[in-house]
Amino acid sequence: MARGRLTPLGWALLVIGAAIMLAPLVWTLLLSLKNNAALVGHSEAALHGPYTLENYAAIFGNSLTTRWLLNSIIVSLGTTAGVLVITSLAGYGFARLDFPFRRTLFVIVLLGLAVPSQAVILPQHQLFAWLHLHNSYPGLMLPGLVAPFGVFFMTTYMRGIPIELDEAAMLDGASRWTIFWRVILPLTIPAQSTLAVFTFLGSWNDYWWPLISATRSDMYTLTVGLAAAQMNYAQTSGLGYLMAQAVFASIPIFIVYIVFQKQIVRAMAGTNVR
Amino acid sequence: MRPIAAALAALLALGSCARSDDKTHIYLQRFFGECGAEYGGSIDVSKAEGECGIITTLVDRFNAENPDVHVDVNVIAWPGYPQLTAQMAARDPPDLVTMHEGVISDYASKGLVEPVDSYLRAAGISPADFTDAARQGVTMYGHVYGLPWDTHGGLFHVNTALFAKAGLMRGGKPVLPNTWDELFAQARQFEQRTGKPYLIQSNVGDTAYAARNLYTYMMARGAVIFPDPKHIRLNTPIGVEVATYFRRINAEKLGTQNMDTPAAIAAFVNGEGGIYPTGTWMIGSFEAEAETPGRPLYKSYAVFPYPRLWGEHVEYVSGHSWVVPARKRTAQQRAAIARFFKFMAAHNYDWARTGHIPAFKAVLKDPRFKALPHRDDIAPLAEIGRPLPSYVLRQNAIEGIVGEEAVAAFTGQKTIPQALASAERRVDVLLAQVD
Amino acid sequence: MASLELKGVRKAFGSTPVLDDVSLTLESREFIAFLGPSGSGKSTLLRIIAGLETADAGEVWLEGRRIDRLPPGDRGVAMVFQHYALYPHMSVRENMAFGLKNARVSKDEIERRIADAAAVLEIDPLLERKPGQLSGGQRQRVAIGRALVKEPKLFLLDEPLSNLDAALRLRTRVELAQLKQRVDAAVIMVTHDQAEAMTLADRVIVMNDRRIQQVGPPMEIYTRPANTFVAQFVGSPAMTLSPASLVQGEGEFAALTLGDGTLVETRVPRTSLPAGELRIGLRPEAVRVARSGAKAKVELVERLGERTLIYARLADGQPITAEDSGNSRVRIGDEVSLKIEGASAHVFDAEGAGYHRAES
Amino acid sequence: MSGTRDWRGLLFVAPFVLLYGLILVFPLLRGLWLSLNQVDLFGAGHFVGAANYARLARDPIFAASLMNTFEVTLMIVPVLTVLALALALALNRATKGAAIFRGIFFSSAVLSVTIVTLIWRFVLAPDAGLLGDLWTALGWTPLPFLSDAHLALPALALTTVWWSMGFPMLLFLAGLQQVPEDMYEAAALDNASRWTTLWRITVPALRRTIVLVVMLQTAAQLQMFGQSQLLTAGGPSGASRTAVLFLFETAFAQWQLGYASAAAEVLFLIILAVTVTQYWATGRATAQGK
Repeated sequence: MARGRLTPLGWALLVIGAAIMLAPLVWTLLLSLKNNAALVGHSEAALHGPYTLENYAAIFGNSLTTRWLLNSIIVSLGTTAGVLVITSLAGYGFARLDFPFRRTLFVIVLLGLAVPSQAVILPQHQLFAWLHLHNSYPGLMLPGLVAPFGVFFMTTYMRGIPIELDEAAMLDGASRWTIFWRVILPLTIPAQSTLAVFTFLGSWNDYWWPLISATRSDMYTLTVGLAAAQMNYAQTSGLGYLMAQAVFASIPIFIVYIVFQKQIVRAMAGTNVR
Repeated sequence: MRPIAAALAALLALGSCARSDDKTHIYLQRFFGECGAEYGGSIDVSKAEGECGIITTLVDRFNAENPDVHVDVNVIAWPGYPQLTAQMAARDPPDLVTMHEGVISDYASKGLVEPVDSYLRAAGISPADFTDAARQGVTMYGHVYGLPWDTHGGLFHVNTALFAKAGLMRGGKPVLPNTWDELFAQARQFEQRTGKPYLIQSNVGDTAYAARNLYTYMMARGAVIFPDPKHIRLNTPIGVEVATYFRRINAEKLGTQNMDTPAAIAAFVNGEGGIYPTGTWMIGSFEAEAETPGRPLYKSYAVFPYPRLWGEHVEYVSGHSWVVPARKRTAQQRAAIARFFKFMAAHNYDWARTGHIPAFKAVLKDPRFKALPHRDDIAPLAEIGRPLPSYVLRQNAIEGIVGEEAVAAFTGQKTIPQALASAERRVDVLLAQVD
Repeated sequence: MASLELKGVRKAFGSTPVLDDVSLTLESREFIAFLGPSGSGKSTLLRIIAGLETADAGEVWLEGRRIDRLPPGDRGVAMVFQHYALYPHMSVRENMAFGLKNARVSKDEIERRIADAAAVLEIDPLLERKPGQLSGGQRQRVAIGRALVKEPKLFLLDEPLSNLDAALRLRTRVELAQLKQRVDAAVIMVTHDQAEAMTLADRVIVMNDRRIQQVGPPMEIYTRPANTFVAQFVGSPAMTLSPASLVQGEGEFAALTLGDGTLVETRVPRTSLPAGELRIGLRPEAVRVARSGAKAKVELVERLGERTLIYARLADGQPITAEDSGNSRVRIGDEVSLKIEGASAHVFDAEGAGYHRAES
Repeated sequence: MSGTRDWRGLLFVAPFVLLYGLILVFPLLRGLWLSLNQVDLFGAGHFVGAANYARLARDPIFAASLMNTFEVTLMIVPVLTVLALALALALNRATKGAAIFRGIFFSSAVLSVTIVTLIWRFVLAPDAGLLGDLWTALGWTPLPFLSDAHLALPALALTTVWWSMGFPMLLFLAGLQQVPEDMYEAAALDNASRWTTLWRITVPALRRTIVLVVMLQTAAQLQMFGQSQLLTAGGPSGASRTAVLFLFETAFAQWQLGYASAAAEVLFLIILAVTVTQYWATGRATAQGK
């Protein structure tokens, strides 16, 4: 693994780099623990003196931040679950079954990889308007459910599973569905976790689509809610409160990260698809 | 896999539970900021300060006084038109929206907002009750398209303590320039005596600031900014002259450079500059500072309309109003909206405490309004205020473009003719799209 | 009643034919070996019987029931895959129970069958383990167990020993032999290892070039190869084939002279031989190093312990393989004389058809 | 699988294909159609053919936003790739310390764009920012990152590099696991210096991952939106307006849906072209490298 000792210069650079990574996070935390008035014009006050949790109390008091957090969780979990279900089914179809137009369909799916969301987001907005899907959880989830990368990734992974297992299962009298459900799917858990990590973070950090689809504040996801709060900041100089909202919004995802760090790293390793 | 599918089903069910109570819900969308933390629970309007505080308590009070109706508030980032447009495109607009009078025609011309005559009649309000400026702002195509809420425009908020130090006080009133030369002379004198910038400017992220300055001092010389509904004229000798003066202000460092609105507010409140030219909406908050002992502005705050520096004494003003987007509504919702109009009309005085000029004549004559600090100093705004011609559409988008190019001209990021010509071209192209 | 019947089975992948009009009948409880080089179509035939491939033409019957239309699960067939194909995420018990669950067999019946199979294959302690935790041999036995519990009418083994190391291979051969006794079903084993086929099978079906070359008990395949392919494929090292000409004469048996003039008096009836060119087939044990005989120059010496194989060239350049005792002193380059035992010679005609000594 | 050509296979891919058709293919075609119309968000409009594209070609604001997008991408991608590779090399060891450092450098990747811009707004703001306070404490005048035309794009780049460090680092770490151990032992036997080992063994072995990182990051940064809208609102005076922000403003602030759709198509082609050329260029390089 390691190629010789890291030089002292190497260690110094690492520590400085780590400081640069952590400084903004610590600064935000300190600001969030200060009383708003004290910060007006004197943000350096955050480096010392009385700290208070009043901003956090205010969040739980009557702000919508908790609602935005719930929305984000529902949308991200829903999208992730949906993507796992849909891409596993499609992956099994493309990897294992032969049906008319299979090759052409798969090529069309691959083309989907090259389409950036900007190319479709405006017409999508119009489509969802006709379908009255805006400001709804399905409306926020559906665009994320279309995951060509997910299908490509699942198909490639499933093709790696030895075909004899399917054949053995057929000989064991298993139907196509049982083979998928009891044999192939359990063997794709590593790929599922990789895809789950990508999809969850992608959905959690999505900003463009919720911005134009969730236009009612009780339907905002965290990203849109904090954007509104950030822009509203110009009219209410509650710097401490604003920072508290940022910290409050990042705690859950940090917890998820710390708990699932091993899986995320292993998931990343999984992406090195040949 | 099975647990994930079950979780998905549960989440969907949980999320989509509609609010089922017997109240009539009307959906109000507004800017003015989100301050639930400070004013969340209270309905005592008199104790609230500033636009955000007053509007939040007003709506909460309306909900308290009308148990059978509930106003759901959606606070959006100023000015909120991209969101409103997205909602209207999605055929799911709110029931009530705060809108600048200049922008109403955009939506009215496409039938996206309803005439409010029926609501006004139900609320017992007649257009005659509005001030001239307010009525002119909301009347178009033969109908009234909104309940006017205020008239607002730029003001010179003055730190009289620093002005005294700079020897620019006479008879208890700050000396304001009447010509551009006086402005530069007084500014230099101010900075020599106090060592602080004469002007605090929010020229970052606040396109309204630069647009307001350009419009006001072009109108003062009688310049016709919009010769017809499809064209704007800025790159004219008058336009160039105005921009040159503001360029000089920045070049000679007579004004702060890199401040956005919160930074400018903080600077003025901490007494780090002579004059902060911002809007009527800040009078309430600055007055509160001026009445708190120990604060730099304590007993040293005055406010006046933009001074006349040349030509006629006029100023670009706008006005906020409540409009009703077009959609199918139940009779109870219509009645609730009418009741909301009645309630807000009755509380226009409270809103005037922010510093805005009230939209109702009655409030202008109300002794309580007159007794409010500085109101006599800013009263002229009601006469000298001029909105842009009502035939001009997309005023908000235009203000964004004009402001962006004006700041570039004022700060020297672009040459003045280049910036003004670019503004003209971009606005003309935008207006050409309006069919 | 016949166990398995194949009628005119034909198969091609795209334009390349793989099986050419294969027909075959197996007796019940018979152990058959499909023997042939890779690419001979033996695995494809097995997969067609199992239903993992569909034949282009022909029929497959099992105990009087036509099965080539049925899905693999309903054919009453069990298969042990070359790489075992155990479900890695299931324990050994679950692996064995999976097929029975799909066939809706009752719970306790499943338990009983697993217990029996585990006892037979001595894999009781392994039942709760995952395949990943087992050795090659153990996995092999679990794979067999999975087939056993289904009590199939036909057992298919796809190169069962090819994955094992030499020592394990011998021990597993013994187990497969015992399996033959214990299972009340026909068994088909596909292999390219002729020793495996010879020791285990009741009958061997030698396949090559998309066609069955010969069907018969192991000894017949060895002693009376139907053609040159079977002759050289079975037996190691391969039989020497060298051109020879028939000596005119009236004797009952044919006598042939090799290229270098050596006379070989065979036991093959003269009358059975056709005209035209002939080749004589000699297994190494039929050619011994002796004091006199055909002269040959030694090119390679292979000492195998109990015997030594001598690879040499006759005077006319024809290669010949001879045998010598274990402690033979022959070295590369020596000139040896080879005594040919005509009685065990075989004769092949131009098309490769084999003629052998009369039935003893 | 055996040639069971039957329709049941379609059942498995049907959910995905239906969604894909409705939510990706239809809008893609619809977007193309919209770009040929002068239409506002509320549906009224008429066909204008290539007028939108012609106008785009002459629109200096669109050109400026494209230049900004390329500039910021060029600032980010190389720096990010080198830093992430260096970090992966330094932290590719099993010690506890390395694990902690890996955690730190990945931590920002879990945050969403709004939180990152919120945090960095109060790091970069000259008056209320961390850097501002630091500079004033050291007696220098704070740099107006968010309001100076020359500093706005670097501010976006700095924020994005800080934010996007995590994933490329992990991709390189994953790539390093695939480098066969014996190559290093061989290099050690030839007493290759640390530097030559890096250039002759590690980097060539990671070529495929480098291509992956560069391509993914380029495509991502070409579509930058959140940072530009929230940190600098495309300011000052459009100096940091990215192409996607131009798209948003044109559609939702100026209601020009047709014109915005045309811009979207142009952006789509640019991203496609850049990604394909990158893949082709490095593909050929890897081929020669064999």
